[in-house]
Amino acid sequence: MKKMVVGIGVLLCLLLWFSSCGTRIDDAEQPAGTDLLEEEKELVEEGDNYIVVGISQVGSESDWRIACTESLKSTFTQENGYYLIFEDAQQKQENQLKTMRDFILQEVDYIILDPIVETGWDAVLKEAKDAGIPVILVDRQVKVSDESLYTAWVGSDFHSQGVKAGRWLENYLEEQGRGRDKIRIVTLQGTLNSTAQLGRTDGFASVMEEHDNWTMLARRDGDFTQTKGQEVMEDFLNTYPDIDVVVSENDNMTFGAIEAIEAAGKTCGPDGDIIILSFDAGRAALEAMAEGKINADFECNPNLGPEVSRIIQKLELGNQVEKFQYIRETYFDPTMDLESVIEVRTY
Amino acid sequence: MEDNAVLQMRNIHKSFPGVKALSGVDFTLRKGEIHALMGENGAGKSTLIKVLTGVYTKDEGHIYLDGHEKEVQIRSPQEAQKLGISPVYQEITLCPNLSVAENMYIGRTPGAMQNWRKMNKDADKLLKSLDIPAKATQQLSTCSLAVQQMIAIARAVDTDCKVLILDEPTSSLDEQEVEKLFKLMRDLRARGVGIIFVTHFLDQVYEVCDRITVMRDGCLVGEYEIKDLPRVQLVSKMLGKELDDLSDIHGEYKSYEKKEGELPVFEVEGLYSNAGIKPFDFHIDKGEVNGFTGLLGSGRSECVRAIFGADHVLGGKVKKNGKPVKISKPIDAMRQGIGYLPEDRKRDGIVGDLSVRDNIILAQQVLRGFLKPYSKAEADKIADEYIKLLNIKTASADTPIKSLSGGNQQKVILARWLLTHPEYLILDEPTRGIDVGTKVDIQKLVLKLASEGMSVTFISSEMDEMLRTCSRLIVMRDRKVVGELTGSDLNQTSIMSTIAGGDK
Amino acid sequence: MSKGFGSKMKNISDTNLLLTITIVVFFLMYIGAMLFLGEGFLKPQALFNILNANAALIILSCGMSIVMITGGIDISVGGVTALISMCCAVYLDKAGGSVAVSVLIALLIGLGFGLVQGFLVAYLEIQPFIVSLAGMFFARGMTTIVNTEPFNVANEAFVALKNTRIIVPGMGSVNRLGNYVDAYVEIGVIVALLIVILLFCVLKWTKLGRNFYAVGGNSQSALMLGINVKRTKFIAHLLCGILAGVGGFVYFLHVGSGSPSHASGAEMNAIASSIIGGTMLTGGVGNIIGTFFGVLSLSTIQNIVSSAGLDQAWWTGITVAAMLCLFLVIQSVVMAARKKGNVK
Amino acid sequence: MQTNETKKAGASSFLGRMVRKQVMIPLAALLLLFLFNLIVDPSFFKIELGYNSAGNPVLSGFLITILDSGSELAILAIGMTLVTAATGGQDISVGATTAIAGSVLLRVLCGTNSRPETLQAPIIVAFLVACVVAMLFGAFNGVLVAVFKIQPMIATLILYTAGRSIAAWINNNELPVVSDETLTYFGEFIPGIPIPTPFFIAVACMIVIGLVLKFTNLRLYTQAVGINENSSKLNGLNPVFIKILSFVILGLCVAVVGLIKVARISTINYSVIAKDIEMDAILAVALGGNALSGGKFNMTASIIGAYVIQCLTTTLYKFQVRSDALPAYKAIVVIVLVIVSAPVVREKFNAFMAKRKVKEAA
Repeated sequence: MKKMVVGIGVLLCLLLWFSSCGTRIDDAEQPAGTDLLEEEKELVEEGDNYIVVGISQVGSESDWRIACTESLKSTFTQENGYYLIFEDAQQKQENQLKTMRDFILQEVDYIILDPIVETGWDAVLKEAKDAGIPVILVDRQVKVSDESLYTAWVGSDFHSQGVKAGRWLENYLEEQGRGRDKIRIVTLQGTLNSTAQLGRTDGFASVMEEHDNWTMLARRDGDFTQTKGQEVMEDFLNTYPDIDVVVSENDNMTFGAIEAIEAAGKTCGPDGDIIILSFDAGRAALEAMAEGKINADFECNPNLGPEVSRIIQKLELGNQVEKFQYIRETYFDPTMDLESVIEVRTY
Repeated sequence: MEDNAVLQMRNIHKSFPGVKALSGVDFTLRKGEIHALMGENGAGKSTLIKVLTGVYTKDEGHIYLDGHEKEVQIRSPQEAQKLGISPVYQEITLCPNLSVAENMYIGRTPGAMQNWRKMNKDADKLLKSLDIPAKATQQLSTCSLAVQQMIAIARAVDTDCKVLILDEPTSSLDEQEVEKLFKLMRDLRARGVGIIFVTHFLDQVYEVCDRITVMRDGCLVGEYEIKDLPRVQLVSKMLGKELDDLSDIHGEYKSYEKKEGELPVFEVEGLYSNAGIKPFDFHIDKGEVNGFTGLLGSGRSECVRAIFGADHVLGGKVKKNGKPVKISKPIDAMRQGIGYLPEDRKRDGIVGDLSVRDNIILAQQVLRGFLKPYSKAEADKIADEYIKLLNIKTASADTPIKSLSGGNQQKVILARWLLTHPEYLILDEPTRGIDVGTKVDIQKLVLKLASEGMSVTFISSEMDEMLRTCSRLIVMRDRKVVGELTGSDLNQTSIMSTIAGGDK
Repeated sequence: MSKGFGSKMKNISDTNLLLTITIVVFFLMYIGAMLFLGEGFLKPQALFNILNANAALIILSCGMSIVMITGGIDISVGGVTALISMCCAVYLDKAGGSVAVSVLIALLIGLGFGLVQGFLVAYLEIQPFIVSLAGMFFARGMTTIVNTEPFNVANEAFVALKNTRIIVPGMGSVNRLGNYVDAYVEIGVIVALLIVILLFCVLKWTKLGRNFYAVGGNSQSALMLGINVKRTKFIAHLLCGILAGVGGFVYFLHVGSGSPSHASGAEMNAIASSIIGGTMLTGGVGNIIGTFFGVLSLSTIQNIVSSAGLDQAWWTGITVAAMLCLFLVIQSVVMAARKKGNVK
Repeated sequence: MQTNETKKAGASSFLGRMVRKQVMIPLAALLLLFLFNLIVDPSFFKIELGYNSAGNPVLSGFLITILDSGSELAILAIGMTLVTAATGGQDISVGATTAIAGSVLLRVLCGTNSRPETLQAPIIVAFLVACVVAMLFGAFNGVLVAVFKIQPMIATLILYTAGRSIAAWINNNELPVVSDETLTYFGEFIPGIPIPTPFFIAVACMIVIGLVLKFTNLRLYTQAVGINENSSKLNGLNPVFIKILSFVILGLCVAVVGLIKVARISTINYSVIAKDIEMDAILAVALGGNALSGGKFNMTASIIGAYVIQCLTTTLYKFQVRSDALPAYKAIVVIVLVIVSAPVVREKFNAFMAKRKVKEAA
């Protein structure tokens, strides 16, 4: 037993010594030195040829997220000159922290982080900064004491989505000749206090302020889910018999709302009683639009990959980048050629 | 009484609900002797030992230690150990995953810390002094069974024991191991320890013991010096000569007439299994009742288990009506028309929670196959028929079998096999632990079945039963077939002398 | 060395044999990873990161090993950890409590689970699995009753403690900016190491520890040998509960947040670590050092799997289950082989 | 044994007679729950006929909810009862294997495209494939238990952890959505029939198992193996096979549950589908008065037990208990159940009753 304990100790020491040796060689500023093991040589070469990117993704909880992952993965390919290390954090900050530390240890060139929550990132971001690794945030934002801890953020401008929706409604009503009519609106809100909910609600509200004839009958939390959306919509229909517009802050709730409206014997869409505005513009929603059930859908673009890649290329050349980079987003309504849009839709 | 007695038990009574296990048993153990406690199953040996070691509390009687100055009450195994009474059981009651030294000292040294060095030193010293071939630091499971047994003894000895009880310590040891164990026992005897030795092996008794106490049916038969009791007499004392109303049931049934040229129903050549029996040959004719006899542990059950495929058969041939058949699992045997009533009713026979009806139809249902269950009505009819036929006393066919008495449980198992209409029925101790009336019923039934052409192998610890029912006896000793008796040889004397072997 | 190796193999105890297998497997795996995957494994900090991330698991696995050595099992540890994280987080963040009291809360919760489960298993002789399954569900349910949303703790004293780093001298490395970065471990690692050493000593050099082995080896025999089997089992579950308390707090200290989904699957990882570390499911065989290496092996293999490009989330679960299956088979094969050898 | 039995019967003859009818246990629990709801809020029993979005008549109300959502549990209880009876242990991987079965089903229905316009295979084919896969996983559990002699709960712990990951793996972690109406018939309503389809499926399963128990020896074999393995071996049974068979049957039940679960939402969520259902299924078996240590079983009681659990769940939901918090309440029920049925407790209780009787007599 005693021998064993000693043996373990010796082995552990050897392991640590060996590993620190490995790094010392690395540090000796002779990247292709003769002392290097073959494998290490390859690695160094690999490092030279490719830009090594580590991605810590939240998980794969929604279609949007999966599409986002897909976009990132298809951007950072070896053909495009990247070497990608991807880690799925399964909805846990704990895992993301661990992944980040592994990336720092591996000395990747860039870290792309889709943070699951807004807080608790100070320490690890500082470690990355100390290690000289730029961190690019995607989709969600973080709350940190020092904004210089990360290099850039790429994501959707939820506020502008809301504004876009407002403007679209404005135009649409004008075209319909209802510009002066009294318009009664209800909103199915997303999970309260989520970035998307806040942005979309505020954005739409900012347009509303300009129109005295628009009334917001009610705003209720639909939790971004279909079932909850349906429940809330049923309630709305019972309370307010004369709804003109439904603003639904994501597609899932929209589906619920459509069910509720149809169950109540009303119709919706361009030819229906109720105007429906939706956000996200997922494939299923566009199909529903093609069937004439949705008036307009405002895109929340998951194709973040190319934008992130652009930022990295700029950084590689030593250029400055903008801190907040909004992704280009559009909207869809039945006036467009929906079929061809649906065809190429990735999510 | 003797001055050098370390232990005296006087007039011990113990009964369990419905059974008188011990009635007025006396037992004396002297300093420095090896004392064999003999008797067939159910004689009361183990009850006596459990009373002595505090597992059971006696109903009546006195136990004295060190002469008769000191009467003691033994209420728990711990108390018994404190008084210097240490049992070593047949199944090793040590922990196989611990080291030898730990097994010797665990649970009986003071303090919260484990002093390995001291313990190993002490253990090595003790092992050496007892000449046990084991190292203190060895893991127990790496020792042979004999050594493990010895270590258990060493542990017992080290607790300053005066009375060492060895309950069938040799049943799983080979000859050399037994020899080692005996050497240790003799050493201990020389040190003045009184040893109670329970065994079924006669040779061993005569090799190592000084004195024998024989018990039968919960009563003391007598205490003898080893030199005063020849083997044959010992066997006859153990088996007793019970005379009851069955003296001549043979005549009631005509034995089956064997036709010319008829091959044996079953024939076995060189069969042996992983249960430790030596290869044996055996055959049985149509309508014949034969039996395996021998003391408990002689391998008689293992033989029939091998025939039935209940143990893992390692080699040998089985032929039915002259044609070879393959029997590797019980279901094979059943398909060939063999039925087997196992020795341990509770463990291998009854399915306790199931009703009498389900227990009766079980084997036949397995034979009929998965997709052909009896309907409720059929099952009821069959159950009622057999309950009536065998006179099973049960409240209804729905009663769980475990709430029946032993004899009635046995009849249910018997009914189970009769329902399969076997050509060959093996009954292993069908009469054990059941009342005399039922015993007679079962014996009569066996003869009736045989007269109808069924072949039956009947195993019993009771000689009389065997003599009454069997026309041929295969005698076993030490897991070997040592003789076969028929016709006029079928009498107590010859059986006993064959069982005893050695001196006649 | 080679001379008499066979006999040496025969004389080595089951516990030490399985321990050796574990350690050898771990070192082979780690060195293999260093050689072929390089990068992440080539700095000492890689090992320390594994320790940092798994300090809590080490502690939980220690408790699990003890229970398993006595022949029981406790699958509630993950749930208890989540409950502790949530309670402490709520207490620190919403009630503005002190760190010391939160440690106490953690220990009390662990103790509570240990007491109740130990009593039910040891004295009422209910299957440990059912008891701890109920314990697991109870703890998980309670966690969401305490608070449903995940949140980070902002309590300053706590965050300071969480960010405290213990520098390991001489193990640092120079990063690509040319700065020397110290190697460090978190406080939880120190706690875990202390517990490993402490429990190793308890199992090796105290009567209590040896009783655990005896009860697990053969509880009937242990009773005959004069050991209070019920009390021993009770203490084992109690210890496991307390260790779940400590482990729960260390986990909380590492993640710094409360969430109902915290430590999901931790019970499985703890069981897997124990088994990989050479603890037998059947009881009586096992070693805390082995458990320690079991945890390291498990997370190393997970790192290897993700470094090797199997980046999808499901691989983690499948890897753990596969490792568990593999080691169960190794155990049964090795043990069967030994038994065969002994009988002859 | 015998005397013990009679003593018990004597000690509480009335109670004994009541309890002896095993079906009484879950029925009494059900009654208790109904009574509670009747007193607190009789609207629990209200059943309404309404029309759903497709304009079909549907029944709604808490009782319908119980019948509807209890279906999965009732089906699983069937398999779980058999596994419990044969092995004396429980399968805790049913939730995870349900995820696998559902995933396979969707994979076959959707092919390589996660959003197919039309089904890539008939539902029946997909269901059969799911059945085969679920049965294979059941057999895997069974082999670990029967051949390698690992305790059932530990053996199934492997799939309990890996199952949901495997399910995600089968579909490449995509969340396929089936737009075909027919699939929803299995999880919701068939047009024109106001009673939810899962209830019919559950009834069909009950009828099937009823017929199987009537026309095969499954009950006898399983019970014999569960009560006395030695004896059943000597009676020609193959305990290994019977145990694996019980796990395979459970696998079949799991596949059916997977179909219902997937049909309910036309898609799958790997980490949530059939979550914590293993606990409920075990609870159903226990509530049915079946010994968790195996042996005799009463299928009817188990199934009623399942509906009791669902009734409890629905009642708790009605009182605004969050679904995440439910396990805590159920865990308490489990603990109370196992304590009451623990042999040690029973012995003590009987001794206590006997003492009291002696006192009364004196």
